[in-house]
Amino acid sequence: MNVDGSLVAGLDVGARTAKAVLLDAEGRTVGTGIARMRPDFTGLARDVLAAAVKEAGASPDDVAYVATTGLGRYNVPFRDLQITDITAVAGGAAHLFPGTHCVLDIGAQSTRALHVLEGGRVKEFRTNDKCAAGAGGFAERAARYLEVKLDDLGTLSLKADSAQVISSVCAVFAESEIINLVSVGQSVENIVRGIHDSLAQRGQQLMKRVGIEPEITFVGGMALQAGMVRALEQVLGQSVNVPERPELVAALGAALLGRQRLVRQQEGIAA
Amino acid sequence: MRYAVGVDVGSTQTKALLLDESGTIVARSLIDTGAYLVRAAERSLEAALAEAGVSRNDVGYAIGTGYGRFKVAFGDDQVTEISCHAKGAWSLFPKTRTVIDIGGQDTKAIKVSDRGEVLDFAMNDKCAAGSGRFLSNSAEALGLDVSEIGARSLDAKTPVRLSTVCTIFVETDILSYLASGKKTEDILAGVHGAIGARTIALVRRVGAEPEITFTGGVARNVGMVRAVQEKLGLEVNVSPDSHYTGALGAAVFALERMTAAAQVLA
Amino acid sequence: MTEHHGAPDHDMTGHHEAPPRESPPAAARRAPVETAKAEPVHYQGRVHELQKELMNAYYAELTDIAKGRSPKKNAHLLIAGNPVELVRAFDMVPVFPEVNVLQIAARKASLPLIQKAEELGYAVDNCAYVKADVGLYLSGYEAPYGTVPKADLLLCNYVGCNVYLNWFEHLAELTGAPAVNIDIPFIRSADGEPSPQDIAYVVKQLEELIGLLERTTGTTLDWKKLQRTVELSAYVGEMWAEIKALTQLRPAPYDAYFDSVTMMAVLYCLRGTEEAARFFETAVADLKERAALGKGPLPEERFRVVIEGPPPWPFLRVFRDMFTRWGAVAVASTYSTVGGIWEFGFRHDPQRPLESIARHMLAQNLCNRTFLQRYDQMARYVDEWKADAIVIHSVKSCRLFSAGQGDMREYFAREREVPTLLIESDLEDPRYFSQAQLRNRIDAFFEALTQRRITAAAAAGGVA
Amino acid sequence: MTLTTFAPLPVVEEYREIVEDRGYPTVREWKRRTGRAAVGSFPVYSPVEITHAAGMLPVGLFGAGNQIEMAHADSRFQSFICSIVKSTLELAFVDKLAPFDALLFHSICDPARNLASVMARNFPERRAIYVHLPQNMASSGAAEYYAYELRRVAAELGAVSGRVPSDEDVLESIVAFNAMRSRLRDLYALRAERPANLSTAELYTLARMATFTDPLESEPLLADSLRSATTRDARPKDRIRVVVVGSFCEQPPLELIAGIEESGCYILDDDFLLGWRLFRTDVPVDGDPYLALARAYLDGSLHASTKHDLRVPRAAGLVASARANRADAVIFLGAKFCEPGLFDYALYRRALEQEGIPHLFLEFEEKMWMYDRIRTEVETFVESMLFV
Ligand SMILES: Nc1ncnc2c1ncn2[C@@H]1O[C@H](COP(=O)(O)OP(=O)(O)O)[C@@H](O)[C@H]1O
Ligand SMILES: Nc1ncnc2c1ncn2[C@@H]1O[C@H](COP(=O)(O)OP(=O)(O)O)[C@@H](O)[C@H]1O
Ligand code: SF4
Ligand code: SF4
Ligand code: SF4
Repeated sequence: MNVDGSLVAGLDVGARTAKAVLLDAEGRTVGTGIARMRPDFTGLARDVLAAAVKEAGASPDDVAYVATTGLGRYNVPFRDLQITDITAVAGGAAHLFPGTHCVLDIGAQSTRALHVLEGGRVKEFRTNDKCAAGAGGFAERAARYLEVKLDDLGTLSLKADSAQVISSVCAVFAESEIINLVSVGQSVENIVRGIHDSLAQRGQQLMKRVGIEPEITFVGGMALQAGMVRALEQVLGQSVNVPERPELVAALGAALLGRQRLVRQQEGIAA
Repeated sequence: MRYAVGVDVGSTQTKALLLDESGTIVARSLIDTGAYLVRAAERSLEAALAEAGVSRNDVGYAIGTGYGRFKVAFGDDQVTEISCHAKGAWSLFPKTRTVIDIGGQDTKAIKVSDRGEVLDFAMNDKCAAGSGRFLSNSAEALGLDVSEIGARSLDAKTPVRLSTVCTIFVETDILSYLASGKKTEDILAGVHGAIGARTIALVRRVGAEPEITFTGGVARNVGMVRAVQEKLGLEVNVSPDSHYTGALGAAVFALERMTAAAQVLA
Repeated sequence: MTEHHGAPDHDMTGHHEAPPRESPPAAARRAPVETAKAEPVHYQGRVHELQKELMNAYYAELTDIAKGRSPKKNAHLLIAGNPVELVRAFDMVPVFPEVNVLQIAARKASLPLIQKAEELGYAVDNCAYVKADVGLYLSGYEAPYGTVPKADLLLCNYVGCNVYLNWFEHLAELTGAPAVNIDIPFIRSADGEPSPQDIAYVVKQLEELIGLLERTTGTTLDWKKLQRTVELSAYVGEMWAEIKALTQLRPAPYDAYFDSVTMMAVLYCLRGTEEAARFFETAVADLKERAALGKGPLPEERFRVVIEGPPPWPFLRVFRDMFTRWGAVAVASTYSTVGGIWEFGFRHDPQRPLESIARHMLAQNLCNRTFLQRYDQMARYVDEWKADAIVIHSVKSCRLFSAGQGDMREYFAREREVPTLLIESDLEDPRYFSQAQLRNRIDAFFEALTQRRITAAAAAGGVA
Repeated sequence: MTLTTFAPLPVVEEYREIVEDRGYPTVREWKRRTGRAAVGSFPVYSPVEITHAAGMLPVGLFGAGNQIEMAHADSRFQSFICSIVKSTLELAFVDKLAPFDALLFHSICDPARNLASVMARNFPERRAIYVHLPQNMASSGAAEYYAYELRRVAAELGAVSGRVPSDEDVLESIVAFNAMRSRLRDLYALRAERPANLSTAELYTLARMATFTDPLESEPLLADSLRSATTRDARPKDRIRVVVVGSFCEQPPLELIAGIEESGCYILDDDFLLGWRLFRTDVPVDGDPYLALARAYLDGSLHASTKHDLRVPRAAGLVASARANRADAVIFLGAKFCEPGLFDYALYRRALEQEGIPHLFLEFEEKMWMYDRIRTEVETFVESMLFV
């Protein structure tokens, strides 16, 4: 493998987890890392980076450039560049699916809709910055209530026969609604379907605010759930792109932008 | 011996409590409510009966309370937790005139008469901000258990101020604080302070007449107790049974009905 | 062990379980369930049928106009203190966006419209009436009950509610229809009366409005016709006041919150017409007959309450049931005075039509009066209608009604010692209705009232 | 990151802390010095000339910022009511409004109107005066009526100060405010012209100073700052040029304003503290002063979200400002739960889309302490315009 000191790392120090993506000189992903959040952001960033380096079979010295994103982007002292996660997500999504015009990103605590131009430039975006249910954390808790594993959540809703409506705007009360549904004897499948539908509708509402235009790329940890993807496609009435590792798109975007910078720097030096 | 039962199916936890004919507490149980309310009620009753070694046939009267009160299938009647907390607090501390109850989704301030009746009450509005869930979400964001955060918050030197009491967005706030290098205990003190302030605003609506009794699951949290006392400038009663106050109140109502019925029959 | 409560509810908040029992501890037996099993007899008389007929005809006319089958011009205007008499005098048909959207909400169809508006950039926190109306416009004004015509004139009667101004400003931009604001100075005098300058200013604007209506319709005002519409308003006002006085009786013959709504639709949409006059003649007769028979809306009137705030239209039935279960009847409501306050003596004056319309707009409706004047109005209800308690239904959409209701609660509960309950939801947006929460608060409130009544009765009866 | 690379403005330095001090130290000092009374004016616009003419100091009441914890007002106004309404009431509960002998409220929105009532009930000792601002700009009766309303307010204020102003008093106050406003207009023009010379955080501090200072005293301070800022030798940075709109009533914390600039924006126009500079030109000082003020409000004032002039759409005004200032974008910075502001956003959005002007929607609360979320959004926005 070509690891001659020209690897670029993208670190997404996010809400629930921190993620790393390592790119080689050709821009291929050679390593990834993921770890649960903890108060010590710097150490955490080091750990996920180390994991990615290890997976790539490289040594830390081979990392030439580190670009950070996410809430803790300023907390990584060894970074070369920091960008916001919205810019990063747009860059990552547009790289994976060059026809992307719209991105929906549902993470643990935030839902974001982006309208992007060619090349991944953000035209407009909206986040669920207030009173709102509708991010992955809600699905996680619901899984706990319903006593199903997070990994199973994604496929359960595909088996639903009658979707239930969850309409509350507050996640706390949405949970009461779920309990309500359980108590009237609704099946877990139908309830999970209701959760996915409600998240999809919220996502759609947000997307409408930035203008829906295909292709649509769905990223963030919630895109791991097949039922969620289907619910989204149904409310949108069109198919969406889903990356293989949707939760890593922000880290990837950061790495790509980092790589661009690095190349520019090197060209600058060469010139 | 016949027993009176109170079951409080709360939004977070389900509590059951058994009183004997003399009004002595003979058993309590506490389980997570989850989504299956009928089962939660059933299991908490079973647990309490087992602890007391009492058979189901010896239950004379059972009252359900809490959000899931209509799911207490074996209950003879239902009473709202507002009446039950008032009654329970009054039976623990007969001089109680004001009750502060902080549960999972609701915070309540209740004004009670010298007979334990509700005279007035105020609850948080539609928004769940500032309830027990806020505390448990905060604990989760910090990777701690909800039972440890109270004590931890007492170590704070320079408490932070939170910019939200929204149960959902507090997590982001906490992470921002962590990102800016704030200490866990200072953040926790901020969390407790924020809830304390909201609680006091609620108490003011009914008037903070002593004695004040603090009930509900959050009363187990020493940090909250301190935050409330400091903000009120008054001592508050906290019973080791605070978490069971609603169930106790329900059981007291049950006992009253049971003995009244016995008199009628006699 | 005791018997179980039958089959599980169909809802955790369930309205199928046995209703609450007034089982005083001292008389505790396994209380028989018979009293409460009986179906609540909501008032469903001739008034309901006649109302339906009239409203159908009204919307049929609107649809005709919208579809170009009628040459009549229309004006959109708002409920609170409006100059509908002038509009009618020109043979124009008034369109009331509030009535349109509340009917959609009552049919549980408001959410998609609200969301449509939110897509345009309206905030979650904006008044949902406006959003639903904007959404309705964007859907081609096709409503389940008919088609709403696009406005020939947007006549914004700025009576208290500042959102009115935004609303019509937005409609003007969206639809391109001509718009005018009638600026009604808020009542800010200590005695609650308008000043001569206030009246002169409004009359001046009404005169200007006449000019505008003449241009819009291409006709000149027939002063006699205006006097007749004003006279009809006065006549209807008289009967409405009579109807309102009936709930002072015990039991109240109808519910002054839930049942009033039926009559308000006619009062607002058809005021100033002969049909409205006939309708109210029937209503007075009908309700008086019920009153004479001692009939109320419930089998037993256990609590008399004053309700403040608009109803949650998407869940009206469920909401009403929460009170019915406790035998609570509204004997007065502030909501029924949004369009005008007639119960304290105001009548339009056909001899001075413009001045009396101005007075109505300025001071004789709930919205243009101060919050403290509303307290006084409610206090009068409590005293003169002999209410046991106040229920404040705080709606998120409507800050005109709700901003500061915490203080209102404080005033009544603490200073006047009237048991007061404050609950929250919304009048149009179903997302803000949390059934379990509302139910819990309402139950607790009446539970406490019941408990205190028992104690008081025991004290009075002298426990032997 | 520092705001400027050159010497700070002395007036800004002096007032930086004071603008956020809810002890109102300078107001107390003025009262001691002059032995006269002070009147608090709730936003957006207040007829300050009348207060001044009645011998009192008009002071802008902009809530409590992030300075106090809500303990009483939360129970009077619900969670969906904007912060300034609650915090202003809270200030009264914790006796911070003691320096004010009367309060003025205006017909700007429903919560502010109801606040006037709640304030009056809870604090009857401090007269609360409600001013009706006309909304039918086209009526031939509006000017006369509003002049009457101003005379009514003058009489009420006169009852507080013990001196009902004469027409000459009002004219004199108009002259004083004309001069002060004219300096503010100059400062705004300077910033629009050379934003590197005067940061918005500085301008804001100066304008805020003017909201609690006698215009006779603030005018020279503003003039002084204008001179110093004009002579600064500043190199423009690589930033996007924006117009900020939406904060016409509740005010964002100063750190937030600075944060928006630091995230890469030059703010060229805004509607902060709008009421104190509402008039586009000097109010004429011949003839009936009340009528002159009324006409200035009806026909010669800036766009405000609480003024509904069907003759000239606000959105068109915003577009015009963006064009005139050669702005790259518009940032809508609205107060959470502020109904008039949120309504306007929908109108603005429509107009900006039509005009192809990029825009960003942000919500703030005066009581906020952390700006991470907002800064991230601004940074992203800037990145989207500068990057790639
Ligand atoms: N293995 C999985 N199966 C299903 N859902 C998952 C899985 N992993 C994560 N999720 C969902 O994705 C969310 C986390 O998304 P992510 O984009 O990683 O969040 P953030 O970047 O905000 O930390 C979780 O809350 C959960 O709902
Ligand atoms: N051991 C404990 N220490 C501190 N706090 C606790 C403990 N157990 C529960 N709590 C708090 O109590 C809350 C639940 O209170 P509870 O009165 O049972 O609510 P509900 O009746 O709504 O279920 C939890 O959200 C948590 O914050
Ligand atoms: S309603 Fe729920 S999501 Fe909204 S602010 Fe309150 S706690 Fe947060
Ligand atoms: S704020 Fe209230 S009065 Fe105004 S339009 Fe909305 S619902 Fe009607
Ligand atoms: S911030 Fe908005 S809603 Fe609040 S008082 Fe000001 S104008 Fe009214």
